[in-house]
Amino acid sequence: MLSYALRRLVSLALSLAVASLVVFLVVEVAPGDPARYMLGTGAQEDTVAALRAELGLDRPRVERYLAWVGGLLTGDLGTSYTYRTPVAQMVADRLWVSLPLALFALALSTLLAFPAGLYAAARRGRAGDVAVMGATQLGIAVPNFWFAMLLVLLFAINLGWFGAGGFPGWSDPLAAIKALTLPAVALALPQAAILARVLRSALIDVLGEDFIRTARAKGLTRFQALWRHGVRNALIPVLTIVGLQFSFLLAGAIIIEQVFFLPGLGRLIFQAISARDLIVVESVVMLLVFAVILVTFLTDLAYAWVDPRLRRRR
Amino acid sequence: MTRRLLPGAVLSALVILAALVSFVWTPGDVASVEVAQRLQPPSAAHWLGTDQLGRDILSMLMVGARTSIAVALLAVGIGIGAGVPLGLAAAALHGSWLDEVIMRGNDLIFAFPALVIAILITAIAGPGAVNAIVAIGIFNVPVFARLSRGAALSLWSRDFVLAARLAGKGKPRISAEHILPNLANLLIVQGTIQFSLGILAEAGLSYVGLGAQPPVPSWGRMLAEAQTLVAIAPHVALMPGLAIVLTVLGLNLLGDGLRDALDPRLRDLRT
Amino acid sequence: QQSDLTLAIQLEPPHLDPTSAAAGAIDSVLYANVFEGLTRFAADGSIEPALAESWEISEDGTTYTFTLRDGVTFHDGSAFDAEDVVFTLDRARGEDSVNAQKALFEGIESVTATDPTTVEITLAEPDGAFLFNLAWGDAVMVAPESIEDIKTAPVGTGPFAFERWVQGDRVDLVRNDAYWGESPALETASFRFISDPTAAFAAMMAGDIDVFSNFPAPENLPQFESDPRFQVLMGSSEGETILAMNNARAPLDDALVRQAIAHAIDRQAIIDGAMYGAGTPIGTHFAPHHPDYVDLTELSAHDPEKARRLLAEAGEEEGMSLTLKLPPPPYARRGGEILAAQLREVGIETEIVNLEWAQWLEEVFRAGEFDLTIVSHTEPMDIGIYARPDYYFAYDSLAFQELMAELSATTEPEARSSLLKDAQRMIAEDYVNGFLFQLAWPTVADAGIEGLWRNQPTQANPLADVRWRE
Amino acid sequence: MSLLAIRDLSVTIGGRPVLDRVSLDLAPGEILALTGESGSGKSMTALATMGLLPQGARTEGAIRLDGTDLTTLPEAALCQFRGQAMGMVFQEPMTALNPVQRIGDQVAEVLTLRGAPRAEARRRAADTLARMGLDPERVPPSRFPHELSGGQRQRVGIAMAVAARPRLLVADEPTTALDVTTQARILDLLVGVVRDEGMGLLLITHDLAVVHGRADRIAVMQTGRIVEEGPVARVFAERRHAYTRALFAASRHRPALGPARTYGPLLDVAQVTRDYPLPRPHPFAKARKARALEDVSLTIRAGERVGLVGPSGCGKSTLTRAILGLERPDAGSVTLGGRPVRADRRDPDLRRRMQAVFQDPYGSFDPRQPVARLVAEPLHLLGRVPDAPDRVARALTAVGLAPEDGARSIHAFSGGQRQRIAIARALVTGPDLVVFDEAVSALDVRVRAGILDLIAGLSREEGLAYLFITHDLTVARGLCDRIVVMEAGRIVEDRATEDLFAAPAHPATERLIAAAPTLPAQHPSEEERP
Ligand SMILES: Nc1ncnc2c1ncn2[C@@H]1O[C@H](COP(=O)(O)OP(=O)(O)OP(=O)(O)O)[C@@H](O)[C@H]1O
Ligand SMILES: Nc1ncnc2c1ncn2[C@@H]1O[C@H](COP(=O)(O)OP(=O)(O)OP(=O)(O)O)[C@@H](O)[C@H]1O
Ligand SMILES: [Mg+2]
Ligand SMILES: [Mg+2]
Repeated sequence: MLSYALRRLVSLALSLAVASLVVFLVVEVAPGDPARYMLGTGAQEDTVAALRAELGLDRPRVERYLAWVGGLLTGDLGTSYTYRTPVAQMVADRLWVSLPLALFALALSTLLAFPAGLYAAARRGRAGDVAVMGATQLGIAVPNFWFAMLLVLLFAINLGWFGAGGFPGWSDPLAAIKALTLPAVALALPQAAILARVLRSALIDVLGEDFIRTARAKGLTRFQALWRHGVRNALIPVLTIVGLQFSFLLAGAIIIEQVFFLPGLGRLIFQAISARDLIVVESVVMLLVFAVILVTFLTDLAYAWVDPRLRRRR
Repeated sequence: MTRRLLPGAVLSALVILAALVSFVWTPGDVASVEVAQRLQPPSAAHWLGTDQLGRDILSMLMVGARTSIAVALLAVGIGIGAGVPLGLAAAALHGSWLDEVIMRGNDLIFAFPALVIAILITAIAGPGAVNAIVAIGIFNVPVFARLSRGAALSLWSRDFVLAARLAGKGKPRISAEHILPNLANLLIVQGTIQFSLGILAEAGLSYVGLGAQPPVPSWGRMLAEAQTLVAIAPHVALMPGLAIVLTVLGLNLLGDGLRDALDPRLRDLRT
Repeated sequence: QQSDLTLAIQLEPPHLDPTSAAAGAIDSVLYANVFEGLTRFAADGSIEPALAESWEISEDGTTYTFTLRDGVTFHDGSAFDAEDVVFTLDRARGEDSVNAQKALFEGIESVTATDPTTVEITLAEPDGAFLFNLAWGDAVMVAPESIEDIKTAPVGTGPFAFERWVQGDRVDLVRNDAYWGESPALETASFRFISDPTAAFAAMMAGDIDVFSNFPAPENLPQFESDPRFQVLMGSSEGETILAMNNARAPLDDALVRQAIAHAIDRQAIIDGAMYGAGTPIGTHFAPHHPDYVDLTELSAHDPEKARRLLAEAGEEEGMSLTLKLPPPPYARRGGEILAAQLREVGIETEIVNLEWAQWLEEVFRAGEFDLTIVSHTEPMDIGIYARPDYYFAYDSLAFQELMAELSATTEPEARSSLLKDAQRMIAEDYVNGFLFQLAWPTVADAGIEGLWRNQPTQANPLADVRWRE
Repeated sequence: MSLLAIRDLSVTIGGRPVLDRVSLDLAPGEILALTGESGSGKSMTALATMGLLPQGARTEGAIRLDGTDLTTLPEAALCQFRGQAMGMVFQEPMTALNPVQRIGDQVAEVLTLRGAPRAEARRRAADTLARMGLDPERVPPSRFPHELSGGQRQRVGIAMAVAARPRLLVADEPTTALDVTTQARILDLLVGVVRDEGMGLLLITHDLAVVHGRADRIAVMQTGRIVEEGPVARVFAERRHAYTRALFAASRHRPALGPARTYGPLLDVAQVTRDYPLPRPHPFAKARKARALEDVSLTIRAGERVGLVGPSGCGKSTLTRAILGLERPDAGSVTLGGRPVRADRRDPDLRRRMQAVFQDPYGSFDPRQPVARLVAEPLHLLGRVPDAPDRVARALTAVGLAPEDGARSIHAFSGGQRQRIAIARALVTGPDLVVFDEAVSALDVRVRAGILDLIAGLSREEGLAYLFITHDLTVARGLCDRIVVMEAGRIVEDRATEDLFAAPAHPATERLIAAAPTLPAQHPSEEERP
């Protein structure tokens, strides 16, 4: 178990190194100059040069890469070209929106998916199953930005139950949660649909296993067998999906953040890319990559917790 | 054809048919802008009405289907074309450094936030259908690599592969002759699923302006451009949304149906 | 009596220093609210005294002596005096200045503080636009003590003080009780940033915001107009929206071809189709609300027949293929699509290339790699760009350059006016660019609010006079 | 009054008849053996009794436990019977346990379900496991199933079935996957429980030798029907039904081997050692190894017929892989006709001369290719073969199939036919040596007899040399001139067959011979030993 964790850590470090190079190159190759973007159409060439010098953009690429990576290693993400504030600070601010949103959406999707998946698996092939699975197909097929728009139309404009967007900050937790509700629902529903399907098919696979029949021979009812012996065995594929979804929710909410004008990480990247705020893009992408790799790592550890057979191997 | 395959197959066939027909005929001209004709509700002349520039929505949808299908299909093609050989190689050389590199590379691609990378790609190369294909395709590669590696690994431990090795066949040849054909069902099923995801992804990219560029119609962009019109001309926003939903739904149902029809384990259970 | 206001604009400022970035969003939030200059724009576009109470201009027009307002303090409590003016202007024109409009200060020879309330500015040669230049957001007064943190914590002299910036969400301002002028009615104001048009509509409808300055979805304006809860102020901006042509590149270096394109354009269709009717057609590069504007739209009236004829005359009856590079705003993207269709009518094929701003600046604006592009020039009174042969559309006319030199040297209003009219005519007759329309500036507001600027002589949302009706 | 009374039980699954008017009786303290060939409906009878038939099954007739008809009970009431009144041991020990739950908890669940307090359930579960021979010192109840061997798992399954002291125990082939030694121990254990506690046992097996000496009565099934039923001694003696007789004949079948003829040396295995790395207990520990083969040497002469036997896990398959060049040994060498067999080098000529047939008749064919192509697969070793179709046809004929069968898909063949096709594939290149790795273990006794005849015939007619690997000494005895016995990775005995049986020299050999279940000879009275 420990050696497995160690090996994983080494490959994690290697992955991060490769990722940093890829991120840096990709971002640097993008045409467009942050200084010129800042100064607009009225600027003179010497002004642009002055700003480039001020931002350190006139240094060679290799030097800037090394400086950036060095900074990352010491926990310094650099200073934004446009905002002129430390990237770490900006990311921290945005995380206070993105992280709760992701967790909220994840919780919602899990809460929806579990009963739905269990129910459908238990009633496999009957009307209830067909109805739930039909609903999940629809949930997957509806683009979430479209769904978000419908939510806003209904709940913000027509009913007035929620604001149309924005985020008031955590000073008033209730208002903050309220502001995150519609976005979380918009994000959660497709995810829940996917999760419910995965759970159902994993459960059905497990239900075909011999040990479920053994459990039934002990005198457990169909549902008891499903609940006590099926769920945990079906958890591995479900965990994989949950892990992937969390990573997706953290960064992939860009469009939803746009629709609800939330000051989240996704929109930060979006703005930073269009402003060619290279350092912000690089650092935030790196951070996200790190988060995903970490989540994958944790998911793997969780596998071992769920399935004792995986504790020894590898 | 099984009962469950039918709705999905019919829906998908309709969309593909619409796309094909659009090559030779559309009810209206998608390039003609007639501002005076804009935002007309559905009528005999324009079955689904006209959009904000007075173009026939049905025609736009038909040609847009072409875009969606082409982008998604090519993206899946990239995924299969690159992912399957990688997965097969990794499985054939299971435990070697190549396997490790391929799998870690896969993890790494998975670790990048997809939409962000798509945005970056279009920032480098400019937006457009080709770049959307590349962006979506890249993220299909690990999906197929992983899938084919996993399935191939279990096939490699099967006796018939052992028999082929005893027959003196090399790893590449066994991969091509025995492993790949046995993966076909799996790939078809996953292919349909990725295809539908590709259509959603293309719509999402076009929605933020990174997909196919005007004047080429695209469902996602139609949806984005019509969003503010919901209150004035709901049909303009509704139609592309419905087109996406129905297409993705159709493909997903088709994928499910195919899984049932092709997976012998499930087939046996049903009889 | 409500005394707080939430005002939304589309873009978030990159930072909060109006003197070191071009972003209009900075001025939208801070101009005349937090920062003030020696002079300032009034709602009607005229120049009025601000921190300078009065001024005198020497006979030869090269020395300006400003008398500063007495007892003005910055929000941090420090006094505003002549030294601050010297600091501000020297910083803006200095060697390593990163002022986005450094050209505004180019003519300044020296700035000296004669006493705490008197500043003397010497110009190299007379400049009829100097007072106008000083009213720009890029010329607002800043203090040396607070310059370090100006990008995140701006300190100015205006009626409102900066309170907080929640990045990605909003900037909050509070009333400056020590303001030298009349105390504003509002106690607090919050600027929010909503770029998505649908979100803008939803936020307005849901009552999340009170005012949306430059509402991004003109198609929804009729709905607000017919709703008694709202008022719509249809104003004009300084944005001349043009189809810029690369005058240096064949075939657009041929005036006949440019003229043909000009006649192929149906302005009204573009205004209706792209902006849902919001916008005023222009026939030259000049704001129609300006007193010196000349309506030259007839020079380039929509006439596809004539366009085709002109093309034939230019030897281009084969038809041609041009790139049309479009920056992100809807006027460009939507307008471009319509324009492409109109050009196709007369046999000109266009390849549309959508670009981000950063790319547009790099490719089109700096490198001049384009045939056609659509862009709105939002700087006030910027006809002078046609005198710069190195400018991206590469119009190189000696006659026009001389005209502009003469204009600079002229301070007498009558003469300036006539020169400006000549200039408008000259570029219209040379068909330098396709002149499309003046960008409208629609403001949607709660019906109970008054005192908002209708027009945008410069990009700004001054809140000093804004109040809720009883 | 009987404990279990099944009356005219008919079952159809998806419309296909599976059981046809089956009637059975079982008294308390009695052991009823249910036998018959694969697919005859033994498991279905058991599952019907437990009320656990697969989905889509329809039942007619009555199953009475202590007079209560289980077929009419609602599901909720049935749950009360399962575990409490009747327990079941399932056919597959490897998959019948929940992989993510500790074995103690799985046994205890039977008891907590009946309302026993958790602590007490734990204690009783531990007791039961200990009684099944799972020493708490060596195999504590806190283990997970994957940490047990097959036989140990089987015993956990039995513990679960008997923990609540049911009155009826249904044991479905409880020993199929086990070696003979373990099999005998488990069976004796079950018999012990029945005798001690007065439980009724329905013992399902296809192995007549297992029945002999343990069961009180026997029922023989064929295609869903009971064809003969009665006390073991009488059925064994009378064999009234033709099918029973066929079963007996097949069980004691010995192929006609013909005289041994050998030529020159062929295969030479010299001092082969193979280690498997074990997981390290902690990252800085020295890497540990498990030795699967130690210094194994073996020679086979052309035309020679050699058997390789040994208990489960002794290294038979590992040795096979080394001989076939599928895996590299850590030390030692393998040569065929003087040429080294190497895993990392392709040597078509060598491959041509040595072929193999594996255990699983279902898994050893690519399901997507027609039989002719499957059989032709090794032909490419010969370079371009113009008469390939001919050769395939000859190979098919040689194994008793028609050349036309080549066009059919592998799905269309039964297990025995598939194994014939596998042999055809092995023969198509005209090899000198064929390795049979457990090639008949998965087959039904009657099918097995046919294959054994086929192998013997090939040896007689073609002079084929083979290495026949099995854990069943009796089978090896009928087919081999010489038998090699392995234990724990070493060869412990290597002698001519008859010598070996006459005077086993090594205790391992003795154990194998002793544990092998044997059928009584022609008359049950003659040879009565368990
Ligand atoms: N789940 C199922 N669905 C449909 N038919 C089945 C199913 N399981 C078994 N059968 C069929 O029922 C018949 C009896 O099978 P059963 O498992 O009882 O045989 P068995 O005597 O136990 O054989 P074995 O010795 O191989 O275990 C066979 O023809 C088999 O194909
Ligand atoms: N991949 C492996 N890793 C570690 N140990 C292994 C591996 N394969 C086999 N072994 C061990 O090597 C020994 C010999 O295994 P092998 O498969 O050769 O036995 P066998 O005689 O064929 O047994 P059976 O009759 O059960 O098939 C066993 O103790 C087994 O646990
Ligand atoms: Mg069975
Ligand atoms: Mg073995």
